[in-house]
Amino acid sequence: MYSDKVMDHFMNPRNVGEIENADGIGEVGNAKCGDIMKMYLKIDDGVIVDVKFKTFGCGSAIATSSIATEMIKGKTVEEALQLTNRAVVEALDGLPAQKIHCSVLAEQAVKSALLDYARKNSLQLAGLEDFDPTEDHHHHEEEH
Amino acid sequence: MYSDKVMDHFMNPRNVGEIENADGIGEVGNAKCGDIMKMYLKIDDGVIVDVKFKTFGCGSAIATSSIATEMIKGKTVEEALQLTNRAVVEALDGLPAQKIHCSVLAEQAVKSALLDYARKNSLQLAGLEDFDPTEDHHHHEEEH
Amino acid sequence: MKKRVYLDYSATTPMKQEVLDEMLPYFTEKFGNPSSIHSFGREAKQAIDLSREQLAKSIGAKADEIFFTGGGSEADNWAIKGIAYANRDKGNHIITTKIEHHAVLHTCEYLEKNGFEVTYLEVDAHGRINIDDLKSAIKDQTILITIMFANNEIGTIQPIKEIGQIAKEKKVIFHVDAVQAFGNIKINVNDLNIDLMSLSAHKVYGPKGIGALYIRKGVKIHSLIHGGAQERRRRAGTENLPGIVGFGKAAALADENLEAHIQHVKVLRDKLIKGIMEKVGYVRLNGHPEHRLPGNANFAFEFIEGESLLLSLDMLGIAGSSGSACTSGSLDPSHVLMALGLSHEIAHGSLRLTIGDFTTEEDIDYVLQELPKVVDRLRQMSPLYEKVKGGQK
Amino acid sequence: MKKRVYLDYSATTPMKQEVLDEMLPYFTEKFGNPSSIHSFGREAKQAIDLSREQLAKSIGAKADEIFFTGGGSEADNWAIKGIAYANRDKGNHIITTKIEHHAVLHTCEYLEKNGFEVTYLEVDAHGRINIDDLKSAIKDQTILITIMFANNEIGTIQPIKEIGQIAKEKKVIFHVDAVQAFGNIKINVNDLNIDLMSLSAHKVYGPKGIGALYIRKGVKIHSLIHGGAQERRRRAGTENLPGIVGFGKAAALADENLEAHIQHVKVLRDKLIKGIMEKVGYVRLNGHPEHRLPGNANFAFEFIEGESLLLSLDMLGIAGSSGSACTSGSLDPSHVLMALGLSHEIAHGSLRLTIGDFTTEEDIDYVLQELPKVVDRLRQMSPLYEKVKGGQK
Ligand SMILES: Cc1ncc(COP(=O)(O)O)c(C=O)c1O
Ligand SMILES: Cc1ncc(COP(=O)(O)O)c(C=O)c1O
Repeated sequence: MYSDKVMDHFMNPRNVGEIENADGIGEVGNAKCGDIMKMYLKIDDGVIVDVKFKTFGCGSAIATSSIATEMIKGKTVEEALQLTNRAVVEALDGLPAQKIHCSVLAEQAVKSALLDYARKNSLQLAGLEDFDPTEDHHHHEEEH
Repeated sequence: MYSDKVMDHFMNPRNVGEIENADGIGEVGNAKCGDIMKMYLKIDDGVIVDVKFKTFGCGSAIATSSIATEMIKGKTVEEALQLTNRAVVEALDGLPAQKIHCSVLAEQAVKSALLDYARKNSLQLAGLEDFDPTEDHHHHEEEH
Repeated sequence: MKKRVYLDYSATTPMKQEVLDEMLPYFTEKFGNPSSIHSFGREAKQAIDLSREQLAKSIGAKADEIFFTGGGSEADNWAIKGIAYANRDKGNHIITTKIEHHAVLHTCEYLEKNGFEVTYLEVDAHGRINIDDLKSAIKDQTILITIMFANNEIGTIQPIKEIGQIAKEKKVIFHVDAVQAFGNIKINVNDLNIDLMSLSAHKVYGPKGIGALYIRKGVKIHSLIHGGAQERRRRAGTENLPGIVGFGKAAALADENLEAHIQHVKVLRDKLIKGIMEKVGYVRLNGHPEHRLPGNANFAFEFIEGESLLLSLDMLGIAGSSGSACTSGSLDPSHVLMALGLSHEIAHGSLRLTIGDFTTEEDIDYVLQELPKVVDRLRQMSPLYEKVKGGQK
Repeated sequence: MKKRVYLDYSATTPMKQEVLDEMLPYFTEKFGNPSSIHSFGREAKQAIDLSREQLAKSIGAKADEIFFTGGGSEADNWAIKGIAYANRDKGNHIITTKIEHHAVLHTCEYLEKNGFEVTYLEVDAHGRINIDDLKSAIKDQTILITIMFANNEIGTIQPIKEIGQIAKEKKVIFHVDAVQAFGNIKINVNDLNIDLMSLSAHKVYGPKGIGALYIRKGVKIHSLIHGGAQERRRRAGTENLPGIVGFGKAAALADENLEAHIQHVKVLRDKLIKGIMEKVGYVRLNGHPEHRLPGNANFAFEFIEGESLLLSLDMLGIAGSSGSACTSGSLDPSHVLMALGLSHEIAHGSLRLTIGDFTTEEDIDYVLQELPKVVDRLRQMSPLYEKVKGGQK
């Protein structure tokens, strides 16, 4: 069902935890759908120097959270904003069709944390203008 | 499916053949239904001294013809008239439900031959008043 | 080899060796078509007759009231559609429950699209229907009550005897999906006033792909599969000879060993439940505390999600299920758990462990040793658990 | 041991040892439910995926166009009812033939009672339909053409490619019952423009109780068995895992060995026909001389009746059939033989001998030695034969 990469990130998730006094915190998903992702960013000079996550959800929700944190750690805020759910899926060597929504959630969690950071710092980040972290991508993505 | 008795009478039918100048000949059934029984009687002094049959039909048609000839051979005409399909079935240790009609046919073949004998000899035989050898018992009996 | 602990007997069971031994000759040697009149056909026919008797005996029915099908789902579909269409002139109302297997629910939904009306009875927090609800749901147009004997997810057993009594009084046909109950509860269709009953072999150590529908003599039903004259003209198709032979044997074994089976699985199940309740916090048992299948345990672990729990257990060689096997992969929590009134959050964190004849005490010990660690690991990752630890809950 | 010569391969076949070997692990070891996400479930799922591919390959289809069923009859019922109800808004007319298997005929008759109109095409003396009849039967309301590839009794093969061409031009869905043709004729669903096709494993040395329906991608169809999400939500029920594995293997073997199989059975079949024609008088071959299944021989022996012929052969260890297996025991001669225009008398005297991979030349020699004697014995008992001998005919 899942690739080895997914299983690896599920069983040995990177960057689990919280960051005290994080510069940006994002939380997406809801218990109804069975996935909640919370992401914490430590940002220094426009660079993501640390990132942690906590996820309630299925195996792929945990794996996508984990790999997303790896993919943005050490990147600039602008680079992190480029992260797409597609890139997450590819980095995991694919996801089953009905689990694609997890990758969308991971992308949203990152963006949501970056939005929080932007708001706190009164920044305008290109690419977040239209982003609404409360929007439910779930039921569109799940159709297959 | 069939009892040993049926199989015995089917594989080793008694009294197969024809009788030249028979005193009574009866033929019942038709090719449409897949069974035709023809029975020949030699009657001396009111006693069936010889009986032969020819049958086109299934295993039980042959077996019922065979046992019916055995059951009436040596009997008086009056005794032979008492032969019922039920007695034929019992003598064969039973027949499958959808084959009961064969026993009816055997009874009819005997009666039909006796009727022919009666007619040829202008006799009134008790029990044959209402007997119509062309009547089709088939599709009533087969219902189960 | 890696340790493998199978605790998913409600999804399917391994076949018993005795069952396989019984079936083996019918694949390559005694392979005749039971409808053929030659010796190959007759020996096949005899085997089927015997199996039909074994099955009939195990539920207190007559052999000619047993009709073999391709499985439990076919039996459910046949019973419900067959009764509905055969009794369309009498009425169009069907009563069932919210927690039936999908083979019943989706069939009822299909009938709703085709002119039938269906009442889905609620269940209480333990999964049982209320008898008064049933009584008041029955109306003049009611032609069928279809209620499962025991639920596949939470193991809850319905008050079938009382339902049967009511159905009989009200002259409504009563169908029971006994796929999970069979082999776990003594069933007598006459004592319980059951008119039709669905069974499936693979839940009782028999082969997959074979089931049966018990149809009480005299009950009018349409066929689902038309064609040849097999199964006394009611279910067409060359008989699954080895499957039927295996089902007969499995039913006979289930009947013989019923007491011992119940005892064996219950002891282990109770040990499992007790152990988990002691070792893990924020956990509850789904389903009825007493009226439940002897081998069924269904836990709701708060703050974590079922699939990640399953996957983690699978990595340790422990096979369980969340929701029913059929719906896993879906994103919605099981309709059964929702019907109990559980919140989505709790329903998502459910784990079904079902115990069977091959389960050992070591298996349970292993689960009791590993499961709490897995739950803890996932909770440490969960943003919901944070709040509890932080005293926010 | 008594000699046993099985010549009823069209009724059912013995399973090949290779097929059984493939199935065996899936009964007691790899017994998981393919819908389960744990390792037991995943290994089951993989086995099913492989089997689906084997089957797809053998008919030139894609794996996701194959749906497993409980047999050929279920596949026929599903195809016909499923298409009929899914296309009810487009029309209510179905075209079939008079010589279909009962799984098709009785399903059509059932639909006739439920608002559909069915045209039953006549066949010629050899059992083939007339293409012009088909063309003129198609009307605006025609939603389905269902015609068998090859007939189970007389072995006649229909002009499927031409029918497929017409169906495509007229945009009518085309279902083919290929239960008898599969494994005996190379079939490519795309070349032949087939939209749906029924298959059954037990006719090709696979297990009983498992079949498949090929459904071309994009074809709209209702389910026959509702419930769980198995078979991409189209056919509910826990998969018959060993059955599916066996079917896949049987299909792969049939595909690999097709040429050799055809050659083997044809040589023996031709020898049988030639021998009987030489040795027995008043006999004819039913079915088409060329367009027929390679292993099928169907004789009409005048003056005698089929069942007594079968029984007599059975006593000699020779297993054949008269009519189809499903209808034996019935008193009416087969609808197929009647459709050829045979008289009742002739139709009643028919014997089908079907040859398969395990048939040997000695088997045929034995039949050629015994059958003429049996025919003669029965004729000596027959009042119809009398007349011929006496020169009355
Ligand atoms: C042409 C044809 N169609 C359908 C069937 C039905 O297949 P099954 O017996 O597997 O249900 C058969 C054989 O019985 C057949 O010969
Ligand atoms: C309660 C219940 N009903 C019906 C079924 C369907 O049986 P099968 O999978 O044999 O079609 C199942 C199991 O899957 C079940 O648990």
